[in-house]
Amino acid sequence: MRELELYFGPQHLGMVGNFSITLKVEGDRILKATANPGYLHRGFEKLMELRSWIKNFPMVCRINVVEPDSMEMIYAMGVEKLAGIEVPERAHYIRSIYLELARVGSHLFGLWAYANMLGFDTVAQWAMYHRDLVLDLFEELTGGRVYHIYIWPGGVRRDFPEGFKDKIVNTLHSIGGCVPDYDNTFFNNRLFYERAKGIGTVTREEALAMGGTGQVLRATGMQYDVRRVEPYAAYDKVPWEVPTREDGDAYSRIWVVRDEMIESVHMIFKLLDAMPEGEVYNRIPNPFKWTIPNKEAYVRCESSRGELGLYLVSNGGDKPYRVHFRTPSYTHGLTILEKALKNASIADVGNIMISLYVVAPEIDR
Amino acid sequence: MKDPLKDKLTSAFDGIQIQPADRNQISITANKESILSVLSLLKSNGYNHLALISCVDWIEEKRFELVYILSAYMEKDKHFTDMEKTNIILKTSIYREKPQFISAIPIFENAEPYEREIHELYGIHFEGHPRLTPLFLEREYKTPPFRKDFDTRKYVSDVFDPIPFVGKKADKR
Amino acid sequence: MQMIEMILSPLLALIIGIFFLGLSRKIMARIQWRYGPPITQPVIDVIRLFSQKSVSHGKLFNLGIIFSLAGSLVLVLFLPLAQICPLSGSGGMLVILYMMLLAPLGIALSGGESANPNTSIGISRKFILALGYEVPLLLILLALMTHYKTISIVHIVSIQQNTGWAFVSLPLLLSGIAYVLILPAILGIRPFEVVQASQEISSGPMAEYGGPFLALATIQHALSLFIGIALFVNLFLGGAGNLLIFFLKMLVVFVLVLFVNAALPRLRIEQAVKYLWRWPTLLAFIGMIIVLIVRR
Amino acid sequence: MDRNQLIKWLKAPAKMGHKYSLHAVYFCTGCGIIEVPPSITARWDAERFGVLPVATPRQANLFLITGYVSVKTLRAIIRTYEQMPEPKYSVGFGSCPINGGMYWDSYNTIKHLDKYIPIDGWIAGCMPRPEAIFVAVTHLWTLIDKDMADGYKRYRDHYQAYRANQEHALGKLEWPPLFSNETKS
Amino acid sequence: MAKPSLLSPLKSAGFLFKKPKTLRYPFELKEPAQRYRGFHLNDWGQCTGCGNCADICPNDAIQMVEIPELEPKLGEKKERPKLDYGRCCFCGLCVDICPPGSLRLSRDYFHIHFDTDTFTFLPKDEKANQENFLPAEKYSVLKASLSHRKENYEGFVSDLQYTLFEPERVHMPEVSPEERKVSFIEQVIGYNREEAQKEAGRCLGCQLCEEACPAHLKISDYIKAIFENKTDESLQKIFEDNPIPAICGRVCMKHCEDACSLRFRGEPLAIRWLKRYVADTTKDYKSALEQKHVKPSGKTVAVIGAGPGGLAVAYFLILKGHQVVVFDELPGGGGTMRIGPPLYRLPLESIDKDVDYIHSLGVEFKFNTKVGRDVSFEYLLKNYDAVFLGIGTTLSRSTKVKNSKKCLLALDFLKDNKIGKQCKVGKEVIVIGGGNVAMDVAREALRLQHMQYPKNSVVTKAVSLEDWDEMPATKEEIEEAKEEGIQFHPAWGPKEVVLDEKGCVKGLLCMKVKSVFDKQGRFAPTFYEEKERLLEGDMIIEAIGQAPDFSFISKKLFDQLKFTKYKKVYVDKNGMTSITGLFAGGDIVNVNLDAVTAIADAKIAVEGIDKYIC
Repeated sequence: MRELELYFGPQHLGMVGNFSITLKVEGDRILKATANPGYLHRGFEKLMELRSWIKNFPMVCRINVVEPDSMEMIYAMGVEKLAGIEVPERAHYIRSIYLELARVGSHLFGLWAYANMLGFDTVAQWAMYHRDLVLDLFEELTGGRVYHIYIWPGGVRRDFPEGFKDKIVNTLHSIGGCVPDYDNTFFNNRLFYERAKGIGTVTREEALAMGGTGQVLRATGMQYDVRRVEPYAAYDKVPWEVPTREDGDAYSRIWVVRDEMIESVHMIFKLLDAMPEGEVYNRIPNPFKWTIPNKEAYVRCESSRGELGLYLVSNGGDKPYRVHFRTPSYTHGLTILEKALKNASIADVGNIMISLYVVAPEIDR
Repeated sequence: MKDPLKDKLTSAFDGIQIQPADRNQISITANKESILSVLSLLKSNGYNHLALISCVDWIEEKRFELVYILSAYMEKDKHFTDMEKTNIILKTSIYREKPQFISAIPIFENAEPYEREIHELYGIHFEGHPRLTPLFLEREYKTPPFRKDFDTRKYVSDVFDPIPFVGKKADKR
Repeated sequence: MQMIEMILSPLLALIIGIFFLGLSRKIMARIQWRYGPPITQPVIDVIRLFSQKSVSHGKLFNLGIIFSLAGSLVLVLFLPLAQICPLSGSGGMLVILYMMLLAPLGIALSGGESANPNTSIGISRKFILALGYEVPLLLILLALMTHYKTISIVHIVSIQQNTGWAFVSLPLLLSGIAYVLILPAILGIRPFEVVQASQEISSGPMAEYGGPFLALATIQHALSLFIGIALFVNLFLGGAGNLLIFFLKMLVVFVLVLFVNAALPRLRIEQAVKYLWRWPTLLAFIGMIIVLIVRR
Repeated sequence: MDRNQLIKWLKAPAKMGHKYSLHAVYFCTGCGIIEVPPSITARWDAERFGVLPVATPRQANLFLITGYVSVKTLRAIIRTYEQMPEPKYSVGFGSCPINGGMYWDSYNTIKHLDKYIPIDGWIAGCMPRPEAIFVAVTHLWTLIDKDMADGYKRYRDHYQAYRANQEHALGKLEWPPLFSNETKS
Repeated sequence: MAKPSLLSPLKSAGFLFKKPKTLRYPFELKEPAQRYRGFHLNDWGQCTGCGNCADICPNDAIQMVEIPELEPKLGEKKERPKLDYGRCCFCGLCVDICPPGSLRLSRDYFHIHFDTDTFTFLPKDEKANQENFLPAEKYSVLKASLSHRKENYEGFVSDLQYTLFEPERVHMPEVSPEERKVSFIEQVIGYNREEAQKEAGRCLGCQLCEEACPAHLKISDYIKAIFENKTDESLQKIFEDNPIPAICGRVCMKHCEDACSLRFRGEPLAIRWLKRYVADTTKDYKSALEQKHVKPSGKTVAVIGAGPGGLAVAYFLILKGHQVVVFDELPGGGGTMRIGPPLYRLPLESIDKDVDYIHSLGVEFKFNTKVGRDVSFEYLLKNYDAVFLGIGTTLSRSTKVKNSKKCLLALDFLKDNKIGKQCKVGKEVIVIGGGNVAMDVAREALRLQHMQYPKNSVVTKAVSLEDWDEMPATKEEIEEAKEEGIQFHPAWGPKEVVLDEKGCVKGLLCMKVKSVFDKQGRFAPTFYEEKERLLEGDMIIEAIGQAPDFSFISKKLFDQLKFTKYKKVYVDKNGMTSITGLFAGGDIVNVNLDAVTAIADAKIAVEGIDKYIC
C-alpha cells in the first residue's frame, strides 16, 4: 500500500480545539504522527508581561477555555505566594468547591468529546447537557458562563449568592441521577469496550519517562494527584479518594475520568457540609499601585487534565517579569500523543487524542 | 531538601548555590557546564519528574536564565512523603549573544517540546536536539518574540494595522 | 400502467427515503433529549444544496455520483412496493445483489477523482464494508431462494402472503436474524457508520462533495435507506398488500434500527468486518444448512 | 413561519433553502468554540433552526469564526472559506475578530478579520452565549431575505484587495487565486 | 465496573418517549443570572469621568471621550467612558474599580450586527437614554441589540465589600475631645510612615483632584511619591505649585478632597494630611529641595501682605531671579494664617517653617511694617518694578444690630489669642455666625473657658442664620465642635444684644429665620419677626465675615481701582489690577477666601509680573 500524508485537523469534526496532527499512514496504520500546534498561539506569556498583576486576571483564564478555573487558581496561587497574601478560611472552601465543579464540567466536556469522537452522539449530547447545568451554576455564582474570573488573590470575588448551596446540591443530584443511564449506555457498552480497550496504551514507565500526569498516570495505577501530594485550597480538609485503573489504555483513562467525576461530586458535598462562615476576600492593594517584590515561585495544582504549574518571576515591578505555564496538555499532546499514535489505526487518532485529554489552547498559549 | 543530597550536590559541583527551602520550593543555581550532570544526579535521587523548562530574559544583565523545574513522582503507589511536595527550581545563566545550550532530552524525554519552544521564542539553540523546527509561529520574526527587546505593540502597529480595510468600509474610513 | 409504475415507484422510494432521513434526525434527537429539526429538514437541505454552486473535480467526479444514483433508482424498480413493482418479471434477487454494488462503485469512481486522502480511505472502507455484508447477504438470499425455490422477489412476497412471514417461519428464522444483524451495515448507520465517519475521516467519500453533488449523494443515501429496509420487509416480513401497511412495516423496522444507531458507537472497520464475517455469516450459514436440511 | 413566508418560500425556494438550512463548518478557530457544542446539543439544540455542523467546508454554507484568529489559523480559515460553495455566510463570533479583543497587542493574532475575508455578521461578547448564536441565526435570516448577506459577492468583487491583504499578513500563499484577474476589483 | 454488555445500551431508547430537556429558545427564555456580566450601564449623573475604568481595562477597550454638552461640575471631568465591544472581555474589572459605582454591567448581552462600527458604544442607563431601554413588554429578544435593551436589567454591580479600591481612609490619630478642649494642643497628631504609605496607596491616580485644586497641585504625583516612600521627591512636586505645604497641610480648604473620586462611596483620600505628612517629615526643606541658581534679573518687586498669596508670589518670583521685598504689619509671616486659625489647628512653628524657607531663598521680609503707616503705598508703586497686593481681609464685619458695639469681633479675638495675650472670656459665650471662622472662634472660646474656669460649668453657643444643611462651615468642623460640646442654634438671626442695667451683655435676642437666600441665590435673609428667643450669655463674638482694608490707598488711586460685582478687586488675566504695575490676589480678588486659592492667584500674578517687568 502506498504511504499517504494525512492531515488530521485543524478543520475536522473529530478535532476538539484548533490543533492538527500530520499523519503518515500506510493503509489504515499510522507510521508517524507529528503534532502540529500553534493555531491558537497568542503569545500569552508575552502579553502578560505587558499587563499589571490585576489586569492579568481576566487574561489568564483564557488560556484554557475548557477549564478556565484552574488557570485562575494557579495564577492566584502564584501571586499569593509571591506577595504573601493570606486567604480567608471560607474562601479556601469556596475555591475547592468551585474547582471541583469546574472539574466535573471539564470532564463532562471531555466525555462529550470522547463520545462524539466514537460517533456516540447520544451520550455526547447528554454529557453536554449536564455540563450546561454546571455552567448555569457558574453563571449564578460568577456572572459568566464560560469565563468566570472568580478566584482572586486574597480569596474569591464574591460570596455565594443566597440559596446557592441548595442549587449546587440539586444540580449535582440531578446529574448524579443520570449516572446509571451513562453506565448502561456508555461505560458498560460492549462496543465502547471494543473501541477503547488496548488503544493508545501508555505504560507507567513510559508515562513516567515522558512526564505524564493526571489521568495518564492514574490510568496506570499510580495515585499521583497534586491535590493529594501538595494540598492547596481546602483539599486537605476533607477525606477523598484518588481513583485509579491499571491498564493505561484509553478505556482505563475514560473510566478514571468517570470515577473522578463521581469522587468530585462527593467531595463537593463534603466540602459544602464543612464550609465555615465568614469573610471570603482579603482586599488586595490598590491595583494601580500594586508591586510585588523581586522573587520567583513555582506553584502547581491539579487541573482536570493533570498537573498544572506556573513559574512566575517578579522583578519588583507592577507587572510580572516572566510567566510560564506548565500545562498538562503540553506534555500529553506533544510528547505522549506522538508516541501513542505510532502504529495505531486512523480510526483511533481522535480516540487516543481525546482520551489523553489534549486541549489545544493550553498547548499553544 | 534532604541534607545528604545537598552535600552531594555541593561536593560534586563547583559554584552551585542552594537556597534553603521556602514553602516546598528550593532554588538551585548552577554553572551551565554542570547543569546536565546536576539534572541526572537529581533524577537518580528521586526527582524524576521534569515539570517545565523555562527561560527568562534578563536583558539588562545580558543573559538568559534557563530554568528547569523538577519534582518527584511517588515511589510507591499510595505513599506520600515530603519529597513529592518539593519543587526544585534549577537555574543557570547563558550569554545572550548567540545563545547556545545542550539539550536535556537524553535525561528527560519530555524536554523535547520545551526546548523546541524556547528555541523558537527565545532563539536559543539546543545542541543535540533532533528537530528544532518551528512549533507555534507562522510568520518569521527578526527578533524572537519572547525576548524583552521585542515590542509586540510596535510590531502590531507596524505590521497588522497598516493593512487596509476592503470594500465599503474602506471607502467610509 | 407499467410506465406509471416506473415513475411512481422511484418517486415513492424517494419520498419515503427522505422522510426516513428526516425521521431519523427527529428520533435520534428525541433519544438525545432534544427536539430536533423539523421533519422536512432534509428537503430544505436538498433544495439548498441544489441551489449552491460547487467545484467539480472532473468529468468522472460528476458522472460517478449520477451513476451511483441511477444504480439505486434502477434498483428500486426491481423491488416490489406493495403492489407496485414495475420490473417484477425480470431479474429477481440476483439483479438486486448486483445492483447493490453499483452505488458504492459510482461513489468510488467519483471520489477517486478528487485527490482527497479522506475520500480514498472512505472508499476503501466502503468496499471493505460492502464485502463484509455481501457475504452473509448472499448466504441469506441463497437460503431464501432455496427455501422458496424462486429468485423472484414478487414470488417470495406472494408466497409469504399465503404461508406467513419468512421471519417467523422456523427454517428461515436464523437467516432473518442474520439479516437483522447486517441491516445496519447495509444502511450504513452505527455501529457500521465507518464509511462516513465524520469524526474520523471527515465524512469520507462525501468529503469533496458540495452543492448539487452532495444533494445527489443525499438522495442516494435516502434511497439506500429505502432499499435496505424495503428488501427486508419484502423478504422477511411478507411485503404488504397495500402501500400503507408496507410503509408501516418499514417504519417499525427503521425505528428499531435507529435505536441501535442511537445506542451504539461506531466500530473500527476491521472490527466491523470481523463482526460481519463472524456472527451474521455464521448464522446465515447455519440458516442455509437448516433450509437445505428442511428441503430434504 | 407565517403565511407570507410560505408564499415567499414558494417564490424563492433557493433563498428559503439557504435560510433554513445553515450547515456550519466545524472549525474550532478560537476559544469561542466552547459555546458551539452546547448550542448544537441537547440543552439548546441548534438543529431546530436547521443549523448543523458538517464535516467539510464543501458541504457547508455557514462559517462561524469562533474567537481570536492567529496568523496560522488565518491561513486555514481562508482556505476553508474559499472551499465553501457559494452562497456562503460567515459570522464572526465574539469580540476578538471584531477589533482584536483581548489579544489586541499580540504579535500572532490578527485584529480585524474583515480585512482578510468578508464577514456577514458579528456577535458581540466574550463568550457570546448560545442564545446569541440563535439570535444571530435569525438576524442572518433577515439579512438573507434582504439580500444583505452578500459577503461572498463582496469577496468576488474585491478579491484582489482581499488577496493582497492575505498575502501581506501571511506571506506568499501556496494556493492559486480563487478568482482570475479579470474580475473587477 | 459491570461486565460490558451489548444490550444494556438499548435502554436509552426509552428516552424517545420522554419529554426532551431542550430549552426551546427563543420561545422559552432563560433569564441570565442575577450577576450576569453583560453590556455596560453607566449612570451619567453619578459618573465623574475619572477614567479609572479606562486605566484598569486590560484590553484597552474603554476610552474616555469628551462630551461637550455636559455641564462642568466640581470634581468631574467632561468625559465619559466609551466601550468597544470588539475589545471588551466582560471581566467586570471596570465595575469593581468604579469609585462612584456608576458603571455597572447589565444582563443584556445581544448585539449582532453586520457593521463593526456599531460595536463601539457609549454606555448610558435608563435615566439618561430612555429611547434605547424598553420595558419588558415592548422588549423582544429577536431585536435585541445595543440600542434595543431591556429596562431594569442590572446584572453585575459593584459591591463595596469587594471593590478594588479601599473605601475607608486610614484613621487619623487625634487628641480626644475631652483632652483637647482644655488646651491648645494640636488636635491632629499626624500620620506615621506606614499610615501615610497606606493612605497614599488608596489613591487611584484619576487626577480629578488636580482639576479641582485652584492651584492645580500635582497631587497624584506627590501622593505616588509618598507611596513609594520618596518624601523628598514628593516635597519637590508640592513645591512646584505650593510653597507653604506645612500651612496648607493643616488648614487648606481641601477642594481636592471634595473632588476625590473615592468620596462617593467611601471617604476621600486624606490629601491634606498627606501633604502635612510630607511637610512635617522633612526636617529641613533646604536639603530636600534642590535650589537652582537663577541669574538675578535686577528687578525688585514689593509684596504687600505676607499671607499665603504674598508668600507664594515671593517664592515664585525669587525662583525667577527677581528681588522681592515683603511688607507686613504682623511680627511674623503668614498673614491671616498667623492670626486666624487657632493654635490647635495651625501652630506657629509650622508657619515659621514655611516662611523661613522662603526667607532663606533671599526674600526680604519687612515685618511690623504697615503700608500706609510706615511706608507709603505710592512710594512702593514708584520705587519698585511691580507691586503685589495680597492684603487679604483684615476687618471683621459686624452684625450692626442694636448694641452690637458691645460685642467682640472675630479677628480681634483670634489675633489676640494667638499672637497677643489671651482674652478673658465669659462663662456663657455666644458666637454669631455659621462659617469656619465662627467655628474657630467658638472652639477657641470653649478652650479658653475651660482653661479659665476649670471647675465651673461653662457653655459656648453658636448662633447662625443658616440651618444645618446650609451652614457654610465644613461638616467635620461642625462635628468636631459638637464633640467638644458647643451648643448650636441654627436658623436663628440676631435681633438685638440685650444689656443688663450695668451695661454688660446679658444675652442675644434672636428671631427665627425664614430663609437665608433669595431665589437667585443671593444672601438676603428673611425672618419670622414674631418668633423671638433670648439666648443668655455674658459675651458675644461676631464672626459673620471679613472685609479688606483699603485705607492705606489714597483716594485718588483708590478711585482708579476697579471692582467686580462681587465687590472684589478686578484683575485681568495676568493678575494685574486696573492700576498699571499693581497686581493683586488672594481674598481681595477671589470669592473662595482660602489659602490655596490665594496661591492660585499668586501663580497667575507671578506670570503677569514676570511678563510685565521683563
